[in-house]
Amino acid sequence: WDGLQHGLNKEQIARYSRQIVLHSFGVQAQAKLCRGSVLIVGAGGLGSPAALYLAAAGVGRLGIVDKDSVELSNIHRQIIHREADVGVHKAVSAAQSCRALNSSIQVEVHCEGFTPANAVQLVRQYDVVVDASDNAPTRYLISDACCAVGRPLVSGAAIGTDGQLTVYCHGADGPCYRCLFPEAPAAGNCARCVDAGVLGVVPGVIGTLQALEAVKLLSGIGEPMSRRLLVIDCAAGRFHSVKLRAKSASCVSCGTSPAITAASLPSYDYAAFTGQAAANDAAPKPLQLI
Amino acid sequence: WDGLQHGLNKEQIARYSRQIVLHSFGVQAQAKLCRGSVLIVGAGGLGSPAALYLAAAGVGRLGIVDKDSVELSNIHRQIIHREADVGVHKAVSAAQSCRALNSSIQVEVHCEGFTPANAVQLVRQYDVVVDASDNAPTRYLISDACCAVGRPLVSGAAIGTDGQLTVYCHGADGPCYRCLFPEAPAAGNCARCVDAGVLGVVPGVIGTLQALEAVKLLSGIGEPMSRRLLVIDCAAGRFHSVKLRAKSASCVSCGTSPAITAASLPSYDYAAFTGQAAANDAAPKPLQLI
Amino acid sequence: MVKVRLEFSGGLDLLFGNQKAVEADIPQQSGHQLTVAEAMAWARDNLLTDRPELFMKGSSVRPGVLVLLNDTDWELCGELDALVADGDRVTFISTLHGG
Amino acid sequence: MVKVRLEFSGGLDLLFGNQKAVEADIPQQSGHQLTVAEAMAWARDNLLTDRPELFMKGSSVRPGVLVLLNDTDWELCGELDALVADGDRVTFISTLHGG
Ligand SMILES: [Zn+2]
Ligand SMILES: [Zn+2]
Repeated sequence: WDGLQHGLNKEQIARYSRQIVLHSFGVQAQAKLCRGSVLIVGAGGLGSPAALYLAAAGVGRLGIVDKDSVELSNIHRQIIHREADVGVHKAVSAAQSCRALNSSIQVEVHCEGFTPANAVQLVRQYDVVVDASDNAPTRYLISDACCAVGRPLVSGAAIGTDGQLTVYCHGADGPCYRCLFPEAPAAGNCARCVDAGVLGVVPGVIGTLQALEAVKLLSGIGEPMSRRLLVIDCAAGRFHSVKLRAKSASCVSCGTSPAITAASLPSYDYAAFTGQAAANDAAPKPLQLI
Repeated sequence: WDGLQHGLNKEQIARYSRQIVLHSFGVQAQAKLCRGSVLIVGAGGLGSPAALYLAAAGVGRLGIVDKDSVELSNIHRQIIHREADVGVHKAVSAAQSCRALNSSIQVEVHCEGFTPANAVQLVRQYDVVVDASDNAPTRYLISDACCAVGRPLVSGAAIGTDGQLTVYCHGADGPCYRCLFPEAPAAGNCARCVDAGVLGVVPGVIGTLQALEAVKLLSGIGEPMSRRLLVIDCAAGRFHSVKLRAKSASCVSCGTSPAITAASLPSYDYAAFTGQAAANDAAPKPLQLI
Repeated sequence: MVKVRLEFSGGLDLLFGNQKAVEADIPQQSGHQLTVAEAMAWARDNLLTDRPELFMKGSSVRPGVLVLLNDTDWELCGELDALVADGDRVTFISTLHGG
Repeated sequence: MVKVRLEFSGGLDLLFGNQKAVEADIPQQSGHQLTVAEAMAWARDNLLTDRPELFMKGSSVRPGVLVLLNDTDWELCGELDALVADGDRVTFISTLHGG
């Protein structure tokens, strides 16, 4: 009965039937998802919907990276975790939710966080990378590792009521993060959700769109957001897509003679380059309201 | 310590601290969410993220309406349900996930579905209504009930790789569904997800945006999508917002002398008007792939 | 000839050979400006590849289709009689019911 | 005077009195067309309400800010020397890191 050589079993056909009957998607695209793998860096506000929708869609192997534990103040936006998971490692909690949604896929947890020491080796194991991190040094690190190993990168970010989405390191001319921002912003210019706040549903929108882009990249269906930046203003209800530069031949990461390679990346000093350590949303100061 | 008279307790302040520190949102907007209520009609592809994000955001009381049970073929897009919930009533399963996320809110289940007999009485109990249904007769019914009782309606829809979002029945000039579409489309023009298929993440994007609109309506923050229709093409990665007409004085539902009122609505024949019964995604024909 | 961009969304693209947008040169009667009604009829007669009843009903659009002129609901521009000039966009969006 | 729409996104609006867009009339030197560099300096001198170092560094934009001319990355239009005409939009977007 597998005359189309898609390699899906009967349970998979039943489970994904609503995507398979879709003419513009179909069984071959679903089979690519089921054979594909995605690394999600960060199991927070962006990673929550990204991981859930990729698990539900049937991506064969998901890797989830984090290093923090769930806190109550995360849950207003990090819907992959439940109250009962407070104190549990985020990657473990997220993996558990993905498996409960879809036991037929493989979910791998990486609890040590994403570091210069493990970045290249982690990225190498997956087809597509989702940047669901929350700080500038990690964003440069993820982009560099994707350049070094040659993986497309779905990048999302959110703060306040603003969100941004793009795909880096894709195709012949897609830029990387450093092509756009060769010089890191000063540490004082980098607002974090823990300080500036974020409306919970904003990373929800962006993270879900990150899952969409990963599905498009894996399945080969649709036009990925390469060389385009989607900018959303959730308060105004404005969605705006702008055209980005091509990759730069002189980029230290993805140019014709890159200084940052798989070999040199582990010794690159991201804290010095960005002037800040990889931060996280853990251990907030208690909020004082008079 | 409640000098700002927001009425939030210490646990709420800790839980929602990332929204409260956000200048453009703050403690008063959070307090409005915590005092507010939303009715979600449909615990499927749209209702899944809508319910999760509204529960996480701290909406004080959520009502979830459905009449079907979870099937395996739902889960590729209906991420509020888990494999273990197959066979469980969708409203019950969804409520369970919302409570696991946030035990401090009230979640009410309405298992009989949304019908002309119960529509007015259900809508009356909530501040905002989310149309997360999947068929034309139910969409007219929800809009009529919101007109009759005077509630803003967040309407979302998705099929294939297309999605649409708008807010009906809002403010002085916001139109209702009938203002835009006074005559129902022929039954043959209404594709359903079960037949035409849907990429799972597409209702994910729209449902998350429905939660955003409900948050904006309840909190009074931002500009709701009234008199605007957001059209998304997920394959192309296009987001487009268009300008809609004002409400019509001659509308049978929201006009100056409406024919459809709280009293007359229960006897209105929606099946005859739309030429179809309220369908659902249950009991699909087994998908045959040669 | 009037240069008009015709756009089809919400499944209507399936009726137009899977095209989501067509740059059209639509002939106009001399001395008259092109109307949305004429642009619509031209699209039906020249571009439609499938089942015209899913696009029009009589001389207007079928129920459940929203018509926009330059991203604005045609109800705000004069509906069938709205005038279409060079560079304008006419969009047809089928309302969706799925979820 | 050149009529330009200046847009601020990703938190930069906070530096411009919470305005996300300003319709500006920017004076130009006679015989010269306005450049993005001049529009940016004008915005800093006339609109900025707070901490100029969060907007510019030297005579260009600070690291981490993307500049667009009519929705296109300025790198594709000539960066600081790109010419700005009546009706153009210049957008400044701060890259976000949160999640
Ligand atoms: Zn590069
Ligand atoms: Zn009406």
